[in-house]
Amino acid sequence: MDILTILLIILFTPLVASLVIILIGKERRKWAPAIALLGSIGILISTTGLFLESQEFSYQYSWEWLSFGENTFYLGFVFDNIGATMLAMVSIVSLCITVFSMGYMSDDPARGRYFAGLSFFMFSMLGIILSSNLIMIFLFWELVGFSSYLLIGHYFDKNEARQASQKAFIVNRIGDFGFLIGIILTYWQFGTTNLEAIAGAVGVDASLISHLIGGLLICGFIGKSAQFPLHVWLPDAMAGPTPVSALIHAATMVAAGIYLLIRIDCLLTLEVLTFIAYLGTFVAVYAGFCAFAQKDIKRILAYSTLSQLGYMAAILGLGYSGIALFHLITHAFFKALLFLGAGAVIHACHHEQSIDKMGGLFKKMPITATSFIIGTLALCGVYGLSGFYSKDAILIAALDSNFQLFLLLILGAFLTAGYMGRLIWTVFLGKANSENADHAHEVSPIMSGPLIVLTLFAVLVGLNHYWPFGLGGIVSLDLDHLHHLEHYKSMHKTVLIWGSAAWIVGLLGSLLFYGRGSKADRLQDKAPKLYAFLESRLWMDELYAFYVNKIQQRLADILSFLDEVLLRGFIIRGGAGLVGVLGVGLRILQVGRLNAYYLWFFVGLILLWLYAAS
Amino acid sequence: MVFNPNAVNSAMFMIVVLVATAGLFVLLEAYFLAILQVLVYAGAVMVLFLFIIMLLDVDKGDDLKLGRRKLSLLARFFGVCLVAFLIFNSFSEVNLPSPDLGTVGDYPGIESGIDFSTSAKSFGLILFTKYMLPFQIIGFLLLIAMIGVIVISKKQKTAE
Amino acid sequence: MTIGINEFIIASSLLFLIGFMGVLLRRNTLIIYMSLELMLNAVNLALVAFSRFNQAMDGAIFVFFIMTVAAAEVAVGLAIIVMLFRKKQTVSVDELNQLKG
Amino acid sequence: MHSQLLFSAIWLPFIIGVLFLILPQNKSTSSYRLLGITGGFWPFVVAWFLYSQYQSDGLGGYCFEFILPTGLESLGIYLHLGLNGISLPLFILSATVGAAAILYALDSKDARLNLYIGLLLIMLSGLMGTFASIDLFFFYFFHEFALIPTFVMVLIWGGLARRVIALEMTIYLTLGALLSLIGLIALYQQSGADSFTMIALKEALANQPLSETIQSNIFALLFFGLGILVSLFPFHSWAPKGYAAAPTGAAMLHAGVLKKFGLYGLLQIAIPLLPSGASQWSLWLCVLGLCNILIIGLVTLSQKDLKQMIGYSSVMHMGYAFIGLATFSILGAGGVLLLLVAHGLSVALLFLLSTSIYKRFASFDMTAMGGLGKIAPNLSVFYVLAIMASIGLPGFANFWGEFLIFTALAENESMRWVLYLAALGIIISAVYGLKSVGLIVFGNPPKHIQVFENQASNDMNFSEKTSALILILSLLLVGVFPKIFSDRANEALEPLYNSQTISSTASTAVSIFTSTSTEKSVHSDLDACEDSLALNEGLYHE
Amino acid sequence: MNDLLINFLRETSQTNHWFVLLPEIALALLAISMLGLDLFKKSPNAPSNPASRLNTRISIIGQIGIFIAISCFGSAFYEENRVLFGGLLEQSEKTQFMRCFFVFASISITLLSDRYLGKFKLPKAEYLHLSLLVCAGFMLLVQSAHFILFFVVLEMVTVAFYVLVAFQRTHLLSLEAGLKYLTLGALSSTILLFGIVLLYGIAGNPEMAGFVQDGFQFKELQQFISLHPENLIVRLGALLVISGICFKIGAVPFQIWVPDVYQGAPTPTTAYLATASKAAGIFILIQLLQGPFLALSAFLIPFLSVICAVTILYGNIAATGQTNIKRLIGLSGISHAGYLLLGVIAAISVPFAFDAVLFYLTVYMVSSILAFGTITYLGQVEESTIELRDFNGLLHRSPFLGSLGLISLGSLAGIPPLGGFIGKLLLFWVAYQAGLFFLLAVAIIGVVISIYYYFGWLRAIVLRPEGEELVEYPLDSSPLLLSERCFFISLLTLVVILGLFPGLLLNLI
Repeated sequence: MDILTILLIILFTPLVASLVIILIGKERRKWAPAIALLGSIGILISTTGLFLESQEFSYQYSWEWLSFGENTFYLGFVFDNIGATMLAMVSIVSLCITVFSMGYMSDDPARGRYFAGLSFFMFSMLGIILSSNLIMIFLFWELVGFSSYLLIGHYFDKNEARQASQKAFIVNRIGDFGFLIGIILTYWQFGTTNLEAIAGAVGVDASLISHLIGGLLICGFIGKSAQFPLHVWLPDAMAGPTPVSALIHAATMVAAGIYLLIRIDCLLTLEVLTFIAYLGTFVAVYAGFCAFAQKDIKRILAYSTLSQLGYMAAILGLGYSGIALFHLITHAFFKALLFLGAGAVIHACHHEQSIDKMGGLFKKMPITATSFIIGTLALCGVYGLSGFYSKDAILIAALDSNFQLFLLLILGAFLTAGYMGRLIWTVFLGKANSENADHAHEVSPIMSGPLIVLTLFAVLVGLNHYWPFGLGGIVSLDLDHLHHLEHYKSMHKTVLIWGSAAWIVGLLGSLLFYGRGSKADRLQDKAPKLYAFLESRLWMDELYAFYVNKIQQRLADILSFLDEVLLRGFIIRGGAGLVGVLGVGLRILQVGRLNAYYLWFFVGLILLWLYAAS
Repeated sequence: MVFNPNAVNSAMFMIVVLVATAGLFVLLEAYFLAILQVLVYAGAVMVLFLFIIMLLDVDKGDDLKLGRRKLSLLARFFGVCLVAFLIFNSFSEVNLPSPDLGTVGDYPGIESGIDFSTSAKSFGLILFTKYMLPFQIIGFLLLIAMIGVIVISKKQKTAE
Repeated sequence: MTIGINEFIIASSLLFLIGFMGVLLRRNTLIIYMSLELMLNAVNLALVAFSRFNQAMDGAIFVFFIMTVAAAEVAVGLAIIVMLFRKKQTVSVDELNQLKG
Repeated sequence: MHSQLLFSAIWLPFIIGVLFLILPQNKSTSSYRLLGITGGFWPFVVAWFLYSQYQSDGLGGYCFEFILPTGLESLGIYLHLGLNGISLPLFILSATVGAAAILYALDSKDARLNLYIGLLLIMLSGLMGTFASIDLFFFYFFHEFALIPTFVMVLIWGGLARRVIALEMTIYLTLGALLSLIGLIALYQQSGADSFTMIALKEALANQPLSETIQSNIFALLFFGLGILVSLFPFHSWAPKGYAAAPTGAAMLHAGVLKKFGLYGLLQIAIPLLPSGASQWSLWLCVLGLCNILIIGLVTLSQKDLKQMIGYSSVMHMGYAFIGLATFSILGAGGVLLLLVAHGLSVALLFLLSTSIYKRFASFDMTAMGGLGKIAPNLSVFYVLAIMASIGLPGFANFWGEFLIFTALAENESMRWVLYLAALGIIISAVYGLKSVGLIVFGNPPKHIQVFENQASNDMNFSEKTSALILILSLLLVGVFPKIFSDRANEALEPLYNSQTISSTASTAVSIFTSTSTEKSVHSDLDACEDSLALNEGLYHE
Repeated sequence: MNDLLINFLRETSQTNHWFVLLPEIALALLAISMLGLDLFKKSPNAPSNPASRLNTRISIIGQIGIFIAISCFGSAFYEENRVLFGGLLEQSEKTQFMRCFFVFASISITLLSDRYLGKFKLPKAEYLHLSLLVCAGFMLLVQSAHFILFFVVLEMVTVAFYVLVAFQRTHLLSLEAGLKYLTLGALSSTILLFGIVLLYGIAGNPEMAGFVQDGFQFKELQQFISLHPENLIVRLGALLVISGICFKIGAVPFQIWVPDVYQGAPTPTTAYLATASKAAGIFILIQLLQGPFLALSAFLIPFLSVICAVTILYGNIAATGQTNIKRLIGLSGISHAGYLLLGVIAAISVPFAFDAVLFYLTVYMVSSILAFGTITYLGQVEESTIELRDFNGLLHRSPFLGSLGLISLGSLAGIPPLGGFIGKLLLFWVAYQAGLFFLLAVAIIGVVISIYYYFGWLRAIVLRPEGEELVEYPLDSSPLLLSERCFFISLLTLVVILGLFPGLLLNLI
């Protein structure tokens, strides 16, 4: 088989799975998980096949999709190093999540819809990964948004699901607004949206890129990767089923933003890159603080995702897109692991999500707890685990380029360990704080299996030199670049010390501060104002709510009122009324008395005469 | 005639006007028309009017109602004055070229077709030649008037 | 002063105007009708004068027709007025305002 | 033969429609059904068959020409039918929407169903005629012909306030139609072509372009006349109310297809034939189009009534078409064409679904709905998809329309501000679209709604499903493979929009490839780049 | 000398080709035979039996015969470019068309009147007699080329109309309408007459350059006026003549009688007034403007334009609030007169406009007769007070009448594919050709306003009455006869066919 066929198979397998699930009808919906699983396995197999087939990872194919006049738009595949790396990650993570979902959603009556959505999501995500040009990326970009909308809104009877799904889609659209304009401007600037061609053009003449285009294009990233100020949707998106959260927040959707940045790296000017770096750093710290004031286990993880995305953005802004990809991959695995672990916990606790109501779960569900803790350690960057490698690289690069950013990122690392420690200690240690938690027991193998697999990856994936099939070329490139920096050794030491200090201090500090399996939040008790401040998350949500309800809705209502009153009421009705009044007036003229009629004649004659005489 | 509140008096004045007009016709040497005027208008038509006025007994009504509608009346009066002024103005400005009175022939001259003449004979000739068609139509017009009068004022029949 | 065509026409116009005023001002249908006849008469006068001064017969012939027409009109009109009077016991136009609006 | 088929797509529905009006009412047998389906689907079949036979080598780019004198030859008027790349998609659109509407209506169990279907069929025949006409007179005539049943249907089956609304609608549409009629007459008169066919007009105007003032005046007539018909901003108020009042079929056919008359007229006639007139009005096109998008978009946001919301949203989307036309480029025109087709399908689908939703909730008030997902899952899916299509989700045809229009806007440096504002529309439409989905599909059913245990009895029945499927599949078809229309449209648009006048008036600032000399080197390098890319394209790398 | 006189008489009478007037003469004979038939009735004083349709039948058959004769063998009664009756008559293809038009209208009126007169037990013979004479009068009117003939015929028609309007003499409204029409009509005739006299006087004045012998003759007048277009008397005379005609067609400011008279008059008379009378007025107006007053067009066009604009607006605006059906028709008729004036003005410069006007007139006539037919058959006892609400749900009560109403109103409102649409289209077209942009705009506003009331009427017909309006008005007890049905169906078809194939009629004109 040639590569194109395999790529097509990879792309369309999940779509076919999704369609099959929809079409088999209600009665046979129980087959839905199996079909989705088949789809995922199919992706994995064909991906592997693809890797076996093509070692060099450079492939392009384009179709002319639409053409008007001299303007032709192409859609096409690109299969290169970055894409291959992403593809490998996505296929593995999504398989794990699909398997996990089979357990997690086993008692959900609407699992047909769920699995169809999941498969469709994978289709969209794979589409982004394989796109060779911006238009096709945008196509699938939007589809990703749509499928996440479906999945977040899975429990559609719940109000929060409605709000969250809506918010996610709309906030993403705001980002896409800029993205779309950026793509269009790119098209006119370069005459094509093919990324390779653009990169070539920029290589020839760097003056082609501009702040405007770069700035607009990163809007897409800001929306999809939930960067400030469009981050508001991500924590709310936890209203969806937990595996979805894993899929969206760990592996795919948010990663798509970073992936996009990596792809359009060449289009970004230095200023834009710096902006991204600062933005990412800010988010890394900001989200870390926010996570302290969350009680929902998934929301804590969501803020942690935000924070980690901030890291990726920061490093990308500093010019190391390979390291960003590296962190993306490692993060994908351990964050998927964490989310699935959280899912297992939630599932075990009968959909209890507040960490205050858990506690003492380590004994009840050891496998889950262990894997979860490993995941946490990986996140914190404990030496030897995957997170360490990527975070280490990020910090070194930051130290090398920008000391302020480095300090902030270290602060972020402290915070990460702090809130993750809080999470672990509260959930797994101590005693059960609620009946639901009390009755919890270990999840079935179908759910713990993926956890174990992901744990393995979370531990091992950091060793990028051992990635099979020669994946991660760009990662190695950037890492090598880093290793050959002038003061690499000393920097490495500094980072190592600070990094280790961060996770040790964070974990221990939180253990000391929060205690084991505590019922109430200590911070809330001791410093309610601080907690409230953190909980407010800089009032971003309130700001959005205010904008939506007060400004936007008011404006809409006012316009609607004006439309109704001024246009319809005043002009139209007014016009009709005027005619009506005139009509009545003319009827009054028709008095019925002959003398008045003679007067008409008379007046008419006088006018005639005047006209004739003039 | 116009301002007299009494209908009978109005009609009487009307007859005077008509006869006076007939006099003007005579001055214009249109003797036949003058006689017709007196006979048809002053005689038949006005008698009919008087007859109806008497029949309907409506001669008493003071229908001018000057008191009540003084203002509108005044306005109309000024309107009429305006028109009168306009007429004078326009006609005096234009000053219709006033030709001399030509001769009036006795009867249609055979050589030159129908010459100008006011004699009854020439009327007859022209009516029965050139104006034969309108003449016939006038007959129908009278028929229509007759039928109309009959239809309108026929005694009401009781419905079966 | 010689009496030219202008004088006749002005006289005729005035007669026409007086007739019009009668139509305009009077309330009695019969008198209105008489005023209309007066206007026709004014036209006749003008026609005769024109005919005489223009040395053309047609005007005089027209007078003949107009008279006939006027007579026919009067007949029909009076018939209607009489019928109306029978119905309403009045000939004032003020009362004739059933049709309006 | 093919031209006869084309003609039959007009007269067959008409005759069947008249039959429905004449035949005894209040009966509904299977033979009636069959008859209705024949009438409804015949144009559909014909349209697609003609699509497959289409070859654009006919005279003046028209195919399947059909000429029938109707006694107005002395005025240069013939019943002249034919299709080109621009009218073909719209022809197919009207056939598709018509088929769906009639299928849906056949099962609606409405009172006086036969009358309803008869009127729908007559309307359909008018629609087919509108887009198949080459003769401008008949183009207009068929449009009016299709309008009448609309009024009647609004009158008979309209909602509560039908009297006022039907009146308002009638007045607006008459005004618009008259203005555009005068515009067409003016065009005919000034061109001196002595013929009403587009072909002859085009030739005449190409040989002898009109002076700028005349062009501007005629264009203004056509612009505002047709604009009123398409619910251009200050003249839009009839549309939402009218659609809210109209019965499903009428709303589908009118909002979906008939309304496109105006834009089609601007696209096919006004702008190509009056280029300098159009360029003088381009600012107005843009500003009013933006008002449609932004103001009406926000107004849509505050609607509570489902049908009104759909109506307003359709008004809003027309704004894209106007600004797309304002670009005067082949790209913009193509985008408008695709948008017309896409919007026609999606808005028809939305109206269809709204009625189905109404049947479930007995109300159009969205705040009184909720939990449709529980009551009727299939319907919910359709509704969500329809909303997604209308807000321009890729994969549905609407996306391509909007995308191309946006792209065309950016071609010209001086037009980019329009792009920035217009693109805000994609956010606004997402907001109201999702809001309605949130209100209708999400949540729990209101208490007073009786939900049967057996979901099948709540959910869509066969004909509901089929007609919705027809529409959604068409949307997907065009959305995934826009080429099926774009290539033919391109062929037809090329001669219209590539003429010297348009390009010279429209593009004052041209993209970097052709204008600035300083970037010549870049240009050639880029070319080289593209060349190598082109080599790559289509080559398989093993 | 006697011989000479006889010769002279022969010469002057040479042009009296009575044969070309055969249709008119036949109509007159038919009219007289109507009266004659009454003689043979057993008791002439007995109220005419409603069931007796002998008069009607004979009248219709006779008229159809004449119609066929004119339309098929028209050339026999047609001598173009010949001096007829010493210049009193002139024939053209247009007048031939108008003769058919009037006979057609008269046939329709006869049919309508049969039902109406039967309903109110009015004498049929006299009515038919008068209406036939009126028809003959109209036919002569359009052919007349001489002011004397013109005036005499006009008066004949007008006097007959006085009678026809007041025909329902037991009814106050009819009489009142008759009186109003009578006095106002007489007034307008006088004005018209004065205008004629002024023209005659100035044209024949020997002191004027190029004076003419017969100032009544259109052709001679035209010659004279072309020499003196600036003369005040000429202008005044022309204005007065035109205003006299404006009265007939109901143009502002002489429109005031229209609603009252339309309302009070018997319905067939109203129909006659609305169709034939208006048509005759418009036709004469065009002929005058293209003939004698051609040289004055620069002076008259602004005047007529103002009249046209005001008429359109007045008619439409006044009709919006109107609920009485007959008044509504009257007011809308005013606006139609306005549209027609548009064509009349255009006809001065665009030859095709004449055809357009005639087409419009024909369509208007057919549609109006359909509308009046609906009113007649609606079965109200009192037709003068039929209100809009009486039409509520007519389509459901009687589909036949309902569709009559729908089609006729649709055509009047100018809805395609009906004939009225084509009529308006052609008018607008010629107006555009003539460059009357301002009037065109006014006409469009007028059409839009007209939608208000036409739509209200259509709505009433279509909508099923609801709630309080649920008052079922009984339909006429006696059902429609087959012949009546056939007649109306053929009219309906005509309206539709004229819309679809307008060329059929346009080729005839």
